[in-house]
Amino acid sequence: MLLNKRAERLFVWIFFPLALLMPMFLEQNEYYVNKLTTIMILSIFVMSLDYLVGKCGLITLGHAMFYGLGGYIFVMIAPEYEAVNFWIYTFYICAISATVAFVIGFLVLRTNGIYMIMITLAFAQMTFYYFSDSIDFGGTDGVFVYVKPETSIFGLSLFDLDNPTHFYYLCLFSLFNTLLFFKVLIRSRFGRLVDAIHENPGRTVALGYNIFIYRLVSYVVASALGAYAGYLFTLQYGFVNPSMLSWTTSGTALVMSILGGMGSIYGAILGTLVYEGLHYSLEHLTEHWLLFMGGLIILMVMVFKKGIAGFLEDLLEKRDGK
Amino acid sequence: MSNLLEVKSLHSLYGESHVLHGVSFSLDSGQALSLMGRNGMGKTTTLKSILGLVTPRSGTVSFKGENITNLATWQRMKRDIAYVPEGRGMFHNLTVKEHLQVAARANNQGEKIWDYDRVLDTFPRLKERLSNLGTQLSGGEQQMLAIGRALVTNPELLILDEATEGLAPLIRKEIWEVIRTIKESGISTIIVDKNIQVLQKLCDRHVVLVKGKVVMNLDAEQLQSNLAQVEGYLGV
Amino acid sequence: AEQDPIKVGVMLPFSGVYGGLGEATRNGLKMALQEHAADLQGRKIEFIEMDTEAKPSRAPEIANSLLNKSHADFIIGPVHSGVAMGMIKVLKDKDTIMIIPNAGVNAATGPLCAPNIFRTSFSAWQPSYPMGKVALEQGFKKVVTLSWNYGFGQESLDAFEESFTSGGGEIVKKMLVPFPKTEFQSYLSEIGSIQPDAVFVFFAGGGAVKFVKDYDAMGLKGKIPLLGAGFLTEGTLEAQGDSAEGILTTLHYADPLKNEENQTFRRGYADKFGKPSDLYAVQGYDTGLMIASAVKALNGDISDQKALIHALENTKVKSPRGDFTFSKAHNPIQNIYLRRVENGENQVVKLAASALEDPARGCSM
Amino acid sequence: MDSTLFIVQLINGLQYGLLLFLIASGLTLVFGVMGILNLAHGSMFMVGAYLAWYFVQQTGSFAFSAVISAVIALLIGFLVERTLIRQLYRRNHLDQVLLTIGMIFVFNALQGLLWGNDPLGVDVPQALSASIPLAGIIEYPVYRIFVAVFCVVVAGVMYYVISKTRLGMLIRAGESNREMVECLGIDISRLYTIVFAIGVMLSAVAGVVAAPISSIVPGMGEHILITCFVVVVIGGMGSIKGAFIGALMVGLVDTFASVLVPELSSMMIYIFMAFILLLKPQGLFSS
Amino acid sequence: MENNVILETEGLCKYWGGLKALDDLSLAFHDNQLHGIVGPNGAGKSTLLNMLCGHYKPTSGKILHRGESISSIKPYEFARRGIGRSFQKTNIYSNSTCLENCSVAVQRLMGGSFNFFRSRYSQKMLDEIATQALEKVGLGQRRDHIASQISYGEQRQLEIAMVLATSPEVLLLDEPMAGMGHEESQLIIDLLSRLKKEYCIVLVEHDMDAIFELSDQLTVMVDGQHLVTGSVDEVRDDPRVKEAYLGQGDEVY
Ligand SMILES: Nc1ncnc2c1ncn2[C@@H]1O[C@H](COP(=O)(O)OP(=O)(O)OP(=O)(O)O)[C@@H](O)[C@H]1O
Ligand SMILES: Nc1ncnc2c1ncn2[C@@H]1O[C@H](COP(=O)(O)OP(=O)(O)OP(=O)(O)O)[C@@H](O)[C@H]1O
Ligand SMILES: [Mg+2]
Ligand SMILES: [Mg+2]
Repeated sequence: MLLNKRAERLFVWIFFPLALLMPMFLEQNEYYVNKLTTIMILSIFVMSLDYLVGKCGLITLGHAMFYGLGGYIFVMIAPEYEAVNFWIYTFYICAISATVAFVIGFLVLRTNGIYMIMITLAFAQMTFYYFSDSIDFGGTDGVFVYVKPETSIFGLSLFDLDNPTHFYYLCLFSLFNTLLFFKVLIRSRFGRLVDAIHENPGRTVALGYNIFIYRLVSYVVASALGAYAGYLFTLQYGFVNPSMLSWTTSGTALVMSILGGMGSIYGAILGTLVYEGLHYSLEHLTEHWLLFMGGLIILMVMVFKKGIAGFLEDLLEKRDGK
Repeated sequence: MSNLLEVKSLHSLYGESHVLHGVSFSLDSGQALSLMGRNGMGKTTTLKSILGLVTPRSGTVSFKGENITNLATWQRMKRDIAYVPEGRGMFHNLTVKEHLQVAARANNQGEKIWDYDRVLDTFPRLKERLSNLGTQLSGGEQQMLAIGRALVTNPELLILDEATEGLAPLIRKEIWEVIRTIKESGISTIIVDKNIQVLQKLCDRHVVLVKGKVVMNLDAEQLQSNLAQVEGYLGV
Repeated sequence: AEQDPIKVGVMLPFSGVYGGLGEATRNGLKMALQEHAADLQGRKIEFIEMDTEAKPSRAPEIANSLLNKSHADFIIGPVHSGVAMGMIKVLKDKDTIMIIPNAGVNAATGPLCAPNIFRTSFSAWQPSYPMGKVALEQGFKKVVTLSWNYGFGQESLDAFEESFTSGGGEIVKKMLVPFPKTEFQSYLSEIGSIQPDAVFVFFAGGGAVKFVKDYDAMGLKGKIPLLGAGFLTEGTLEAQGDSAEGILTTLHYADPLKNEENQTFRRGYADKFGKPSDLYAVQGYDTGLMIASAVKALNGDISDQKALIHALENTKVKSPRGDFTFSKAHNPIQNIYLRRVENGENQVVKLAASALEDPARGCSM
Repeated sequence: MDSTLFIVQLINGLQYGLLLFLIASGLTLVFGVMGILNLAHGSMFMVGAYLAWYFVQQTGSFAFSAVISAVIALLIGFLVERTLIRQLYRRNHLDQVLLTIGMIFVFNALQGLLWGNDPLGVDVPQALSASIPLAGIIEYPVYRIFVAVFCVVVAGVMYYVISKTRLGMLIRAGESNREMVECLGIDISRLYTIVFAIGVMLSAVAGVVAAPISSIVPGMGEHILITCFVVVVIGGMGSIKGAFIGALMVGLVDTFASVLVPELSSMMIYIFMAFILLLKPQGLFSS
Repeated sequence: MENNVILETEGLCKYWGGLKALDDLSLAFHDNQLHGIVGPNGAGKSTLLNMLCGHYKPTSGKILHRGESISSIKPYEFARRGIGRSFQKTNIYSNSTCLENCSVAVQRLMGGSFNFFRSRYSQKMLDEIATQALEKVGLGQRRDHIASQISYGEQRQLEIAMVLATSPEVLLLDEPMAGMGHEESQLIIDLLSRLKKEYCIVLVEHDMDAIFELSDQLTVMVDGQHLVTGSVDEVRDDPRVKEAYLGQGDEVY
């Protein structure tokens, strides 16, 4: 079974159909469609991080580097005034960031634990400063992207990225595929090794596996997906800024993923939804939203021992037990 | 002889799995008690329940007539109990010397029978390794250190969980020798070990556990006469 | 439609480093609109306030919410230049008016200028450019420039350099400090060993406090004159204490300006909010004035965007900083004052440039 | 660079390094030695600076402010450990990340509420406000020298306590195996409360001491936080000596980078850290 | 005996700082034999085993596998050459079931570890081999239990099952019987006496009954140095061995 927890099935079965129908209710209000799109994009990003941190045990504080790179690579390689193809650029961006991840992974994966957190942070900070110091890319002010790619495959144009609803569906579709991809990956034999390496790396070496390679592959895959999310984010508003690469972006994603339930993958969506939802509603309620946000986060750490996903799982299990 | 430790109908669980089903026994001061049973019968769990490392769902533990069931682990240990855990419980960031220094203290009577030097005299091997970290020792050395660390607290009750595991025969003998001396100096012990011959000679009481229940609780003579049955329980 | 309130979206930082600026701007804005309630032709104002947290990556989303969810008629913001870029991306040529009450990024009224984008503050170029001439007048030949390495800072240094070198001055060294680092010892030591005629800096907020105090502590104060874009001594003088005495800065405003608008404004602000007003309050205030006068000019009917833009373009703002008008690129054409810190206040020395217009390079409007 | 300037920059670097150590000292204790990932460390630094400002405003005495701020920080640390951190020892390190990020939010919000968002400054205490001439026209403030000395003292005391005393051994042992420490009859949770509170106090004291030579602004804690982690990690977890040397190295690298390779100076400490960790994946002095 | 030498050490040394944990050791391990290694605590037995499986790098000296020097290959390549080991300190995947523990081991031989899409549960054969390994050590009934929830002794059994599941040709066992009950020990002894007909086994153990019963060759080490190698009887009666390791008289004091 692909979705092996009840809570997980329940969530997927409720979330995706609902998300599919959502734009119908929001038609008159483009803002909400855009907001939800941003949440989907963030969820993809958080999910790729969740896989790395929760599943592979590779804690990184530099994941935003790839999120930002997704945007900046597009700025670098896209011609300024020509139409480009979305799918081809998706491929380019994933391939280039995967290559970057391969090189960096080669270096950072030699360390572990807190040292790995710090060395990933170091690389992210270097990229951050590279872009915020560089005049060509607008420095701290960021740059605009003037092209919106067209989306035809073999001459068949399915949707229009300028249309927020279409873009929404593209992001939802991407999110669903990301979830599916990770779920299949985790269930696969490769996934078995990911689990094994996470739990006991030393033992896995003794069984004859070159764990470095498996980690590297995971790192590359997750980084490419993180870059894809950044690419989508850039396309949404056509704006790239170094703050996409900052450590606080990584930190916030980490918070969302922990909140959702580390390693549960679908928890990434939960965490992002809850965090963004709280942020949104508190911000509209009170000027002192920061205080309440902080308080609620603290409360949630105390209550949800294994994140929201874990909490739901326990809840359902308990009900089943009785 | 007064009653030192009394365990009454302990029930302990790990999550949902019920491991101890009403374990009771008692130990007089100065006595040595052996806790026997096959793997997974609940010996370690019994010890941990006595020490408060596992919180029993019900049952009481009394030490010197005082009910200690609701005390924190450290409060129980302060009453001069020492523990050599299964798996040795080394500190990976302390040296051998520091292991002993950090644990050393006089007991509640103010006695300091076991101190740093005496431990090193007993285990000369450790003397050569003073600056090694706890986890940079061989298995046996770790075991010696764990025992030494328990001894320097000058306990009244010493609890040993498989303390001779991984020791060379010669050292093993020494350890038994040490335990005998300890016992003779009036310290009580609870020993979990698989060497029934030794236990037979050393211990005054023998408790056999099967699936979390005490199936036999014998004194030395009774063990003699029921040896076959006990061995049956242990699968010897 | 005329009875509906006018919706004013406010996109300012209310928390964090820039929180103070956001608050002052908002206060000024509200004060102006209250004072001129009569000009609004009976229309009420509805404020929708959003905290940008000074995070550029959130800017498009918030701007989007004000545009598409709240359907704001005016969107006021931001403080931070990066945020401004994100906002402009969303709001450029849209059916709303964006008025920037602070962010100085040149591009906003340069290459990115648009009919619906206005600025009531300044371009980064404006306050610093006149300082070049001032430095030359003072007889400085060799100057070291220093700023945080970010857009606004670099643009300020460039503007200074432009006028200073064209008048024959020489920049002996340009130092860029990584943002937001505030450990200045090594830079100050180097300045001490170069011993230039003067130092021109751009810093604001906490960095300005720290820099000025360190400059003094390293013994440079009084030996090498310190020049700066006015932000160096705005809202920071109290924290800087004696260390700030004697610093020369150029800016489009000074608290002690003698004109009447300024006097009443300052009194009114202090009464209303219980604390002294500042530059940012003035900029917010002027934004409010501008809205009020346009609404008045149109008799309350702001539904025609072309007309509204036209009205705004032709507004002459009677500002506490002195009257100003708008350039083609929608940036203020305003006076720049030379100020010297004396007894903890930015005393006006003279007019450094009158009715200075930003060159609006790259704007094709 | 001529030789006097070189020496001056060397002094700057060392002095900055010492200051960094002081700021990182609380983190070294709480994170390096006790193993609690406290991201709110920077917030406590900020709180210390704001408290110092507040009490100097109220009383005019820097020394008094320092003491009272330290006491308040101690109490905060005590409360936070008792009510929050304590729940998390048995849980994942990442839960500590979440918790302490929540705490950062709360502290930032409170700072805004209590003290507003304008930049503030504390004057150098009168007794230490002199400067001594150094080279050319450059003078060196006595207060910075005082700070440097103070840092060395803090470093010395910390080193002694952690590596030589029984208390230090217990703290280290607790990081390795809490249960076993308890089995030695030690009330580990009380010990950890105290040590955590002291760690928090150190962070706040660093804020107090740094207040006169830094600007007190919202978010000052987050800016310094990452640098503190860099310091602790370069030195190697759990090593006071490492943190000390790490701090000095970071101070020197940062200072000289800003003079010699200004284009790279923003990245230099990260390049340096990456370099160290690639050579020694466990930091310089890891046990 | 004319069994092939599979694994060999030549002048192997391991120094920890100034400490010579292993000093100039030359030994040969043969196919289809069980080679016992005993010695006082700290003699360097675990160190030796750790080097034979690539966990530590020798300070000097060589390790030969079928005549080929393998001192400098990567740790995981040792296992791929068929050198499997169990750990002295239990080292398993404690949050997984016993079956899963062994499946990881089996999967290396079956391949597919880079297959992203094929379900790990889809291959019956893999499960079967893993189950067989569990049954061999007598853990058949614990197949679906989570490893952390079985008793210490059982975990030790699992440890061996995992090595077996990798189908090694050399088995390096470090105190596999430590902490096991009598019955389980006996089970392992029986198991090993069967296995040694097919494998080259190196056994470090302090349980003398087991060692004497099982060993074809017995090496005694003291303080990192080789003391004597020979058949059980030769070694048992060697006075040096008695003095250094066994002590006089019986096992029971
Ligand atoms: N942490 C745990 N979680 C769940 N179950 C556990 C845990 N620890 C032990 N058990 C179970 O409790 C039972 C008793 O275990 P315990 O360790 O007390 O046995 P033991 O008699 O000490 O065995 P051994 O001789 O192997 O050490 C075992 O069946 C074991 O599976
Ligand atoms: N990482 C290390 N650093 C320093 N010394 C070490 C390290 N590991 C082991 N030693 C020392 O090397 C010696 C040999 O250890 P080893 O573990 O090989 O002994 P052993 O023969 O397996 O003993 P035992 O029977 O007690 O397990 C011991 O004295 C030990 O203290
Ligand atoms: Mg046990
Ligand atoms: Mg060993």
